[in-house]
Amino acid sequence: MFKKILIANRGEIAVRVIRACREMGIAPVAVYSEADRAALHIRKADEAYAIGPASAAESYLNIGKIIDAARRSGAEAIHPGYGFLSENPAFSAACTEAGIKFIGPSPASMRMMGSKTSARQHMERAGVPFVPGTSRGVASLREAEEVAAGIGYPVMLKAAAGGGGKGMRLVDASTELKGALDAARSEALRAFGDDEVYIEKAIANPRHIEMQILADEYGNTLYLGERECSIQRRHQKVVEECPSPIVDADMRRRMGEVAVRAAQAAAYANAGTIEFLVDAHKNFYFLEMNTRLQVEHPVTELVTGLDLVHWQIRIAAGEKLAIRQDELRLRGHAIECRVYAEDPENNYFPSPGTIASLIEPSGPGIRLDSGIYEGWTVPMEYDPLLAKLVGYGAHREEATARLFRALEEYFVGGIKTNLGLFRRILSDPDFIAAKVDTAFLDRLLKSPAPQKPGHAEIAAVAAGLFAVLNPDSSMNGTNGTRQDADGGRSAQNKGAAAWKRAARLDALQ
Amino acid sequence: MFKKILIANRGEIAVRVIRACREMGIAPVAVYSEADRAALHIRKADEAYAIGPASAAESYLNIGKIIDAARRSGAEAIHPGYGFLSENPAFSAACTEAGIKFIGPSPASMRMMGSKTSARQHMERAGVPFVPGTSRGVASLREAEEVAAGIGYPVMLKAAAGGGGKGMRLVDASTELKGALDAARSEALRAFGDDEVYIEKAIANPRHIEMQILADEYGNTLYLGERECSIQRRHQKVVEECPSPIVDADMRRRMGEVAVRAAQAAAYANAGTIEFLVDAHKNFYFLEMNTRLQVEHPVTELVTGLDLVHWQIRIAAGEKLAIRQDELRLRGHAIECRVYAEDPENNYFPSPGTIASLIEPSGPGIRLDSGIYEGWTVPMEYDPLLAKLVGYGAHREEATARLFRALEEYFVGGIKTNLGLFRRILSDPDFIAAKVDTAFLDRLLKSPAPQKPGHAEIAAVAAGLFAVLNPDSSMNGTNGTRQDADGGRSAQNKGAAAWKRAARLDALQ
Amino acid sequence: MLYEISVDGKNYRVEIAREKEGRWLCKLDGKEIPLDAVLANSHALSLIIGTNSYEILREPTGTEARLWIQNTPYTVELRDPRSFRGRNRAAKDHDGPKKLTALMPGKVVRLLLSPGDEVEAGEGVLVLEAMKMQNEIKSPKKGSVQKILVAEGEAVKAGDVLAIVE
Amino acid sequence: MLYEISVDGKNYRVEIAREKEGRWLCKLDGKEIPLDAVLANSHALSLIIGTNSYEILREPTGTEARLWIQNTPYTVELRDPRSFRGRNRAAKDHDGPKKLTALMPGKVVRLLLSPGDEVEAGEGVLVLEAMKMQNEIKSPKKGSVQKILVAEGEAVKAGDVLAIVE
Repeated sequence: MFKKILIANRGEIAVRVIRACREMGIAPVAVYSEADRAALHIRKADEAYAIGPASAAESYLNIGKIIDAARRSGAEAIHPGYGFLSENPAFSAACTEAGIKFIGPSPASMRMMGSKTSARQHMERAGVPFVPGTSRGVASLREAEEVAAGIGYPVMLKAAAGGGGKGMRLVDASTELKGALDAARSEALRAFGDDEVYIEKAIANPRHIEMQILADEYGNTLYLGERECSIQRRHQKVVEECPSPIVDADMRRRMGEVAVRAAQAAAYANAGTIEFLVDAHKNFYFLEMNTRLQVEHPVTELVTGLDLVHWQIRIAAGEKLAIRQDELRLRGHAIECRVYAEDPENNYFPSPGTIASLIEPSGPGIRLDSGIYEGWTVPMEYDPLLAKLVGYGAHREEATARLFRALEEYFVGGIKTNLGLFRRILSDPDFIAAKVDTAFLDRLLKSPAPQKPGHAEIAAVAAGLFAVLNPDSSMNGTNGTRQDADGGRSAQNKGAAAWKRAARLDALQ
Repeated sequence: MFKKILIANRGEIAVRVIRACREMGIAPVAVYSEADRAALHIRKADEAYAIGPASAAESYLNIGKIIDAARRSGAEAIHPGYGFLSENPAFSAACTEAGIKFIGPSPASMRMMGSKTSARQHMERAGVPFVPGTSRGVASLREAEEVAAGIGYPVMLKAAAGGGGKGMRLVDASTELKGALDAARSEALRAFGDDEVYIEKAIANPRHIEMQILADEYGNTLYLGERECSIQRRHQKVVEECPSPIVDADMRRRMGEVAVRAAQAAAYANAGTIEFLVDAHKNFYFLEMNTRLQVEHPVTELVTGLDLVHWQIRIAAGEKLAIRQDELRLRGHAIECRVYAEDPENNYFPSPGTIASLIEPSGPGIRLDSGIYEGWTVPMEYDPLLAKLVGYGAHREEATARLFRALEEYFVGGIKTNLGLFRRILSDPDFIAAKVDTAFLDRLLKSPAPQKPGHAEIAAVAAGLFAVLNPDSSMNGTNGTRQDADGGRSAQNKGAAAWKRAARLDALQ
Repeated sequence: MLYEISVDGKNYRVEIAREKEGRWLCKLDGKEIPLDAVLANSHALSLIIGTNSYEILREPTGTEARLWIQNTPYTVELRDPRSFRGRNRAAKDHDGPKKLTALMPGKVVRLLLSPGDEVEAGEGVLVLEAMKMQNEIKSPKKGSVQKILVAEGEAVKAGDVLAIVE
Repeated sequence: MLYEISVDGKNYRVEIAREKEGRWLCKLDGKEIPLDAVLANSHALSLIIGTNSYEILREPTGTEARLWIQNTPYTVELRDPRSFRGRNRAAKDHDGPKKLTALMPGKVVRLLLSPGDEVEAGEGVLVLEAMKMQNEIKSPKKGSVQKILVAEGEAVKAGDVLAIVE
């Protein structure tokens, strides 16, 4: 087993991996950019290496600096977390070249799954189902008409070189096809210099369900059950659960076997995830493979009882999987909320700043993977994910109840978060009935939570009592903050001064 | 289901039950003594009733006041927690009389199990194994010699009316029997006015293993697996785990079936625990039944996946058990530490006071059931249990590793706790090898944790940096505390002033 | 002690007097409220009104505080009752020109409206990119765009005024 | 800035000067220590010495502070270096009579020694009951019992002197 591992990441996932290292008796090494000097992952690590300025391109994405830190520290392996360099085959290759074990799949597996067309070719050969349609561009309008008639409307036109919605058109009926094809082609040409457009069946309000796999370096591959990830904002998951409310044992086995075939076709080792689109008839179609640990891995850990990060490290150290597929048992239900520093009522606008007060939930069935602390200033340079709150229970109802209870206990003061949105999601009848798809969140009303009658009066009285009982306390809950000035601080102090002044003036009466 | 429940308790267990109420959509009602006005369970409840002075006899043990609060609040049921009135049949009866459902067994079951002799008679009839010996006093030395020879030395002489170690003698050989019998008799006569002495087989360094049962009000009784509770100080458990490292499936079934027979013989309903002594040959003997929820119930919850408090409430509301014995699966391993405000290096002297700073652990496999918060003053009037930290993992090694990692993260500043003792226990080779019995803790060396070379120098530098970076902050980490003065506060402020003065003088240089 | 306190823009007069140890006599707009208050720590107040228990959490934000009761925020301002400046200023806030400021450093990627355009409350005026996300900066009121102070592609600092709506 | 700092009774001279933003030049007994320090909040200091990372937690306790490094406590006292009073007083503490005080209210249940008895360091002098537990009050030093100031059955308050050992 490794004696020292460098974690090439930050935030909650760096803390998560550091915890796994501690549990396995491995010394964890942190890296940090200038914006992260006060971050929690540094406090928790044995060693910490500065790797450059705030900009990720010059720090967390800089392969040379990270390899250099690993060499200097003597780390035998690197855990990439998710995001940043985790799916970069050049990084994985650079690790190998430097004689450092990359905790993840080989560069070849990564490359195969990283390219859309290469992945589709390999996956089709392995018998993995795709959304019906053409796998390369249609040559003419007549060919397009034939294909669309064959798979049935509505269909989706997509640019072969595409991405980001450019060159995409939804076509509801044959009469619309010509215009849409012309428009998609010209948009694709302008955007990518290539007017190749292919056709896929359009899936309305699909569910997004993914299958976790775990493979050792000896060809043994397990599927660990699915995750339902349909609740998204801006194509980013915010609530995930395991198991999916619509997947039964038979469907799980079929999806799992497809996922194992896909992984084996890519000679895949370590943890990975096959994402599927699922239509209203529970047909599932390969979407892509994520060749890394997922943000939402905790829900699978709670339901399978396995620690995926421990297993990632063990597999990288050359261990064989100690469990067989038929020994694996799913038990209970887990739901995760991704807590972001953002304002859901203002189009999810990011909300960095100082966490002036923090109350974290705990108790039965609650797991919190957090990367923050009271007094810390959330930097504006990175993804605003603060923490992941997970509720576990014997069944979906109990998991939801425990998670909701924990959301009521959770308080992050000083910055905006999406905690209130989660409380709304979890009490929404559609969520409770498990009627979720990728359009759920857009349907959820955006109106603020209703205030209770009489509570404004209580707030007035409470404000007076705060002033009387604690007139000298700063409005800012923490005494110490980072050395560098931050935008909100002086304003806060002004506010505090105003409160104190008013309280003192009154005391003179 | 009930709409409102009163929790007749305080501290972490009141918070635990309030959380269960929230999860079930039940309004929780708190009660509090004058010493507990600022306690966490009040902040978390919907309603709170003052029930008198700090002395438990005048508040938490006062049946009339609690029934009165329940009546005024309109609560339909009372959860007693553990301790206080939880095993008091008069309280259970008073609830029934007031038309309020007591969440626990009937007064009759409680009484039957509350008396040593009555319990033994009923249990013997139900075929429950006891430590070999006589169940009533020996008439003569000759009878004593025959009995002792029959069961084999060493034997224990015990006063029939006894308790608290009085009238007890350990006899290693027949030559010592006469002197010991005379001494035990005269001590029993002096202590209890009754010289009846009986003989039991002496069990050297026994293990303390208990079986959780759950019974509905229709006679359905389940056993939910055992807990190993052998690590004790002053006959009080401090570390508990599930399953026991020495219990295999067959032994678990046999112990479980005995526990179910015992519960059914007492017509027992709701959650209960049968305690056993286990000797070196894994023979187990009935010790007593606890007719309430145990402090250590979380380890059973983590391994069975069931929420015992939810089930207590459901059973009291008339629900039937929804699971059968053969559907129940134990998975993984859980270990609990009872975090006390006490000083293990000073004979476990209680250490009440203000919690000046608090860092609570979380992350994978960690459950924290806590009743404290930063800024709260632990009152000196009650049991100094602050919180329960539980580690869960796929197996004992993983549970231990996660728990140890969490213990390293846990920090309670301002008062003494036994957190350091737990870090020592969990890294002790005997604990790791699961060689624990009730004498384990006494064997564990009491020397303080060794300091690392060079760390005193780091502390010196850090002290200077604290003074430079934060000269104006109070030594006390929280700005607000309760209005009433407490002993430690002025001393703390003096300390803060001294630091500030020194820092300022230096700044003038 | 007497306070004038606004909660989400509505004004209250709160009078608080020490009754006896740990007990406070409290009047809201002249009406007595029977309560028992304990400051748990600098962020949290435990309030028992009658027998109802409330946990009130305080969050500092700019020149006001936000108080949270049962997961619902209330914006609270404490004013010196001997001056009406505060109240007048607050009243004025709803009329007159409104500045749209950048809440964090970023880059202006698109202007959606031009000076003189009419604008609805909540309608986007321009798009700012920050933390790798594009965000519409919306008008807080119905009116017209008076000024746009930035150009597409321009980098802005936190606090910079981007546009004025009147 | 110059500090005289005692850690578990041992004295150090610590010199700290601001080097540049966020960086401090630090000397321990004249020897330079290359470090990078950030105050995370009032209780926690993040220290990187070379490339080793330390989290230092501060706990206020009486007139000193306890600093925790990797779960091990260090008792730290900051002194004014221009006065030797502090140091002399500390040195004196180890000699002379020692008072045994009650750490919390309780009841004296048993006297284990009488005035004039010899006593070992760590030996119990009397038994106090508090929080329903009996606790031996032990002598902090080897010597003899000079005075017992309480009687069996007597109730005591926190801070009361129970006995003196010299």
